[in-house]
Amino acid sequence: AGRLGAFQARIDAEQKIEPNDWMPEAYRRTLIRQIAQHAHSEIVGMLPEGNWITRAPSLRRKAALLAKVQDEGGHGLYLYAAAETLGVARETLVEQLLSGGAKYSSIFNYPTLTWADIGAIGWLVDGAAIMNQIPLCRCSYGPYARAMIRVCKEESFHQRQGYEIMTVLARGTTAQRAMAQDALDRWWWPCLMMFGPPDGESQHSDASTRWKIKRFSNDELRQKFVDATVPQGHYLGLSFPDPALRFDEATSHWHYGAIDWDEFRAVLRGDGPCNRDRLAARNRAHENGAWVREAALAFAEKRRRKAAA
Amino acid sequence: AGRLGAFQARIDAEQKIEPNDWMPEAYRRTLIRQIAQHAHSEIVGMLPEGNWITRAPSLRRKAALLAKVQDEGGHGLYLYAAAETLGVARETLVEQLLSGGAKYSSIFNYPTLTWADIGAIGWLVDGAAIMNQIPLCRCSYGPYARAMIRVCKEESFHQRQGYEIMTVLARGTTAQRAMAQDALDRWWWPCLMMFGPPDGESQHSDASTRWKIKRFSNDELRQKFVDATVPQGHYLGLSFPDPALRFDEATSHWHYGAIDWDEFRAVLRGDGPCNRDRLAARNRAHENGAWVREAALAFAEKRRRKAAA
Amino acid sequence: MATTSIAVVDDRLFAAVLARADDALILGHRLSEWCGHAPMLEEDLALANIALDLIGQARLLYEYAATIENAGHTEDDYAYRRDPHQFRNILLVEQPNGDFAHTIIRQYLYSAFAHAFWQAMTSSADAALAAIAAKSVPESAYHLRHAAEWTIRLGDGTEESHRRAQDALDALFPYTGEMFAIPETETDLIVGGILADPATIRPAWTASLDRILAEAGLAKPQSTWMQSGGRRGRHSEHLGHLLAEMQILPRSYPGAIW
Amino acid sequence: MATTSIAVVDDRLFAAVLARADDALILGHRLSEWCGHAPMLEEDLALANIALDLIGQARLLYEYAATIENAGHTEDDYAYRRDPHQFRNILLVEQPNGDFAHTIIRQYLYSAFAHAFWQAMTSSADAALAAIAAKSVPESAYHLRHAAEWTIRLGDGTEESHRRAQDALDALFPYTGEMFAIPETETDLIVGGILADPATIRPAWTASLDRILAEAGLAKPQSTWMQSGGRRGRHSEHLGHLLAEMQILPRSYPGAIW
Repeated sequence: AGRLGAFQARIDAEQKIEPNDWMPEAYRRTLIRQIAQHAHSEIVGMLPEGNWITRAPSLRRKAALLAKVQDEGGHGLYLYAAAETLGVARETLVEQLLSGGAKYSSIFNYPTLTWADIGAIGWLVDGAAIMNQIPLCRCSYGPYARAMIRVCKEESFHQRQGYEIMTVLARGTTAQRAMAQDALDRWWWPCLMMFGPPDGESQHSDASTRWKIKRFSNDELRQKFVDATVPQGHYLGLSFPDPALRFDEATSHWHYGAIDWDEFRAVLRGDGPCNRDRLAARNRAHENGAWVREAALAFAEKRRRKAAA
Repeated sequence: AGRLGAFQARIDAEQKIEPNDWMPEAYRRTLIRQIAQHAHSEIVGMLPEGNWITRAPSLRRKAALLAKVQDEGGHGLYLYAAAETLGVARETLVEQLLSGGAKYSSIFNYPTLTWADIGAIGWLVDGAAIMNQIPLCRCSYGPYARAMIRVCKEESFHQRQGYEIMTVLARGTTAQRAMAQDALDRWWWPCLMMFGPPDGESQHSDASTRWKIKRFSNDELRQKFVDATVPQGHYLGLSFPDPALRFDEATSHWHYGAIDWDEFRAVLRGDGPCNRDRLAARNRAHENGAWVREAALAFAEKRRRKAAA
Repeated sequence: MATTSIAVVDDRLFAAVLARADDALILGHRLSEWCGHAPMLEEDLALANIALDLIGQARLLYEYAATIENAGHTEDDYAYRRDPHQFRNILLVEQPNGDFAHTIIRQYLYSAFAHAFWQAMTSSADAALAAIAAKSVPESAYHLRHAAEWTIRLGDGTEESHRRAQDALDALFPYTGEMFAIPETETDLIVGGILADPATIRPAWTASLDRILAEAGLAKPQSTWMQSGGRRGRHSEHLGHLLAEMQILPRSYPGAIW
Repeated sequence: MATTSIAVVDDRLFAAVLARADDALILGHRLSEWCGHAPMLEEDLALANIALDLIGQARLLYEYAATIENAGHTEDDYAYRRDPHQFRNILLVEQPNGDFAHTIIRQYLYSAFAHAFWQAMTSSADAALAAIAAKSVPESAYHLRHAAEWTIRLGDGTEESHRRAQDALDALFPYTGEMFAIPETETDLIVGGILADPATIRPAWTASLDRILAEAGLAKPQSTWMQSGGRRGRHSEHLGHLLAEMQILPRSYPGAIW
């Protein structure tokens, strides 16, 4: 109890916990699960956007999209590294992803159907991610907090880039405008779901809050996102697929309609439009690459022996 | 010598040799090689044209091309059947093709680069094939002759279809006209090579002629093809990539320039633009299909046993 | 010119006919991708044959759609000059070929429906559709027989073929719901006897599945969750790639005649 | 509008610059196809990085080509509005990714040339090309190091990786001749000191190959037969498919800004 008290006292004093510090097992487990889920999301998130790299409509957009997807891979890489400081091997985490045992953000189980989806993902999905992630820059666990500072910086660049794509489309031809509206129509509700279940139903929140892993509730973050995003959409002349959406003068918040939590739960349990495709793509890449990883290991071993001899 | 004499007498009397008839081993071997080569050509020939099925520019053309490639597969099938009447298993012949041990027409080692190539293949390649094949309808070996009657009928339909594609292109937009001319430029010389080496250098011809497998020399057939084709090209307003091409009033033949036999030999020994791709595609289809063929065999065996029990 | 795409009218019969044409075209296109690459020559021919039938059905349906629309559009305008979200085919038919088992199971699931559908459609109150149905029935009967035989052969063949067939069935079964769903825009057509009611087709489909899967030794997926969206133009990521290849020439040379 | 393709001027420097831009774009595009599908996350990043460098080089070269041509064309016109036969890239860079060994060997064969080429080009008499070269040298040095290290690793890794690397080398080696061939239209540019003479680059290329293949335990193909045609616009069947996918949006929406 002394160790636990000292641990909580450091957290309350906003001091960072570092890898070699003592920490409760539940804290470690919570962090591993959360960081891994976040890393997996970055990796799986490469697929829907990667789907448009070969069809990007200009060289500038092609380069920017490629760089963005590369950034996401980079985020995955240093998030796995942050998780490893908690004593779990990257291979273990990857295995959990490939076997379907680990979660990743459900948003990536929706398909990218037009070029406007690349804009919408940057604007909305990255926008929502940033809302979730900015508080994590002050997370009590040092390596995670530091990783999130870098991630957030890059994500906010991606978010602006996505909004810029939407701006060009919204001011483009009739077909482009329709493309932008259709993308907003399809991505809006799934993005609201990204913040997780309503506060009453959310698990893990109490301990996460006490440990300063989580600093805002799901509903608080969701409202912040709606308030920030709705004016941006209106500025582009786009409409949101929510007839209940209205500005509430009393609270100064945008009031939004009821979220379809059945859809959320369906996608979460594997019944989204792309769950199977995404996992299949990751597994295929892993299987097709097995001989390469084996070759790299065998080569390193040969060289090690040669150096030792 | 009695059997041989009787055999030759039947051939001289234009009687057909049938599968159960006695025949010299060399006759059998020559026929197997020639029929197999012909069958392989039909099979490999599905690839360059198949390359455009998914990109055919109208539904009518898509259906016609699909039907044409299907016809070629069909020709392959009954030519393999004709070869089997000579006591060689289709599997053996296919193995020879896949291992690179058997020949097929070198023309299919050239790539199809534009839609006009589909027209050019029909007009020129099928046109040349027909020149070669019409005499084979009177070949001394019955099953081969009968197969060729059917093949020729379909090929001449394909040839007209190809010429019609070229006609539409030649009368189309500037870009389409250029496409047609480019296709003729690329296919013309390889098509002249389809008739094989000049008469002086041709192997097998003497015996084949005596056995009435071959009725015209390579150069005779080549000249026939040139004479038939050049006016067709001129009618479309296309030019032939041969500065020496001119009509010889004295002989009433079109005189053509020197053929680059080095290119012919290079493609023949495997160094054409697509030799590796074609064989790789056939091998990939064969390997990917192995489990299907095994399943079909295993199933047939199970049912046979069940029926027997 | 800001786009080479066409816009089409909003008419219920037109939309219903176009949707069936899209089903046939997209599935036919997928099958045509096999040409020259099938596991055996006989299947190169069979798959090409089925592809040809389907493309033929699509052409008849597009032709009839053009008559209804009366806007001067041709079959090629519909096939080559619509964007992915304008296609109304069910998601099942656009799924990639995968291995031969995926192709066969996709074909079986579709043909078991299509055959019963076209049979019912021969008594459509719309004479043009009834005529197309009459032509399609023997074709779909052959498609169904071919796919069902292969389903049994693969299911009851080797361990590997059984595993592949079951994987394909599990992966594709969630796409079968769309065949039986009734878009709001089609209820009147069903009431009017123009379109067959999917509810009357389901018994034949289910009976075929129960019989064929039992003979194949394959387990019918128990999942009740179904994918949908195709009839509303919300497709999988696969359709865009298919159309990019299919449409590249007419998109590059607008107005050219081929 | 009968075509969405552009026509370009016939100018020797323009053609030479365009050809190098096409090399970089097409190879960059091929590498970008790996994104999200590489054998390990580090290679997802590395291949994307190299692809980005190459697309960046292509953009600089297209920009310069546009200046030379002075016809109001942009980098996107060159990339998205030319037909396959208008591309002038060598055949090597359009070959499909195949397995990881094919991608690595293709990259190694190209980068060993490109690095020496850009080094030589830093002293081009054409200031704009010299500047592009100066930017490209450190990039191509990295591409070469990455590909060479993997070539060694695969060649001297497992039996399987050795076999795959040797297969890739045998398949791709006949495409290396085009890097050293001099189109008639380029002789003046070489004499004028604007383009590097491939003959002066070959020793560095050969030396790199001899060293890296020896360390990898791979056998240098003895065949002297070489594929060619890319610089004349006669490509393999692969380029058309690549461009169909790459160009579909600008082809479908001529004139739209993205």
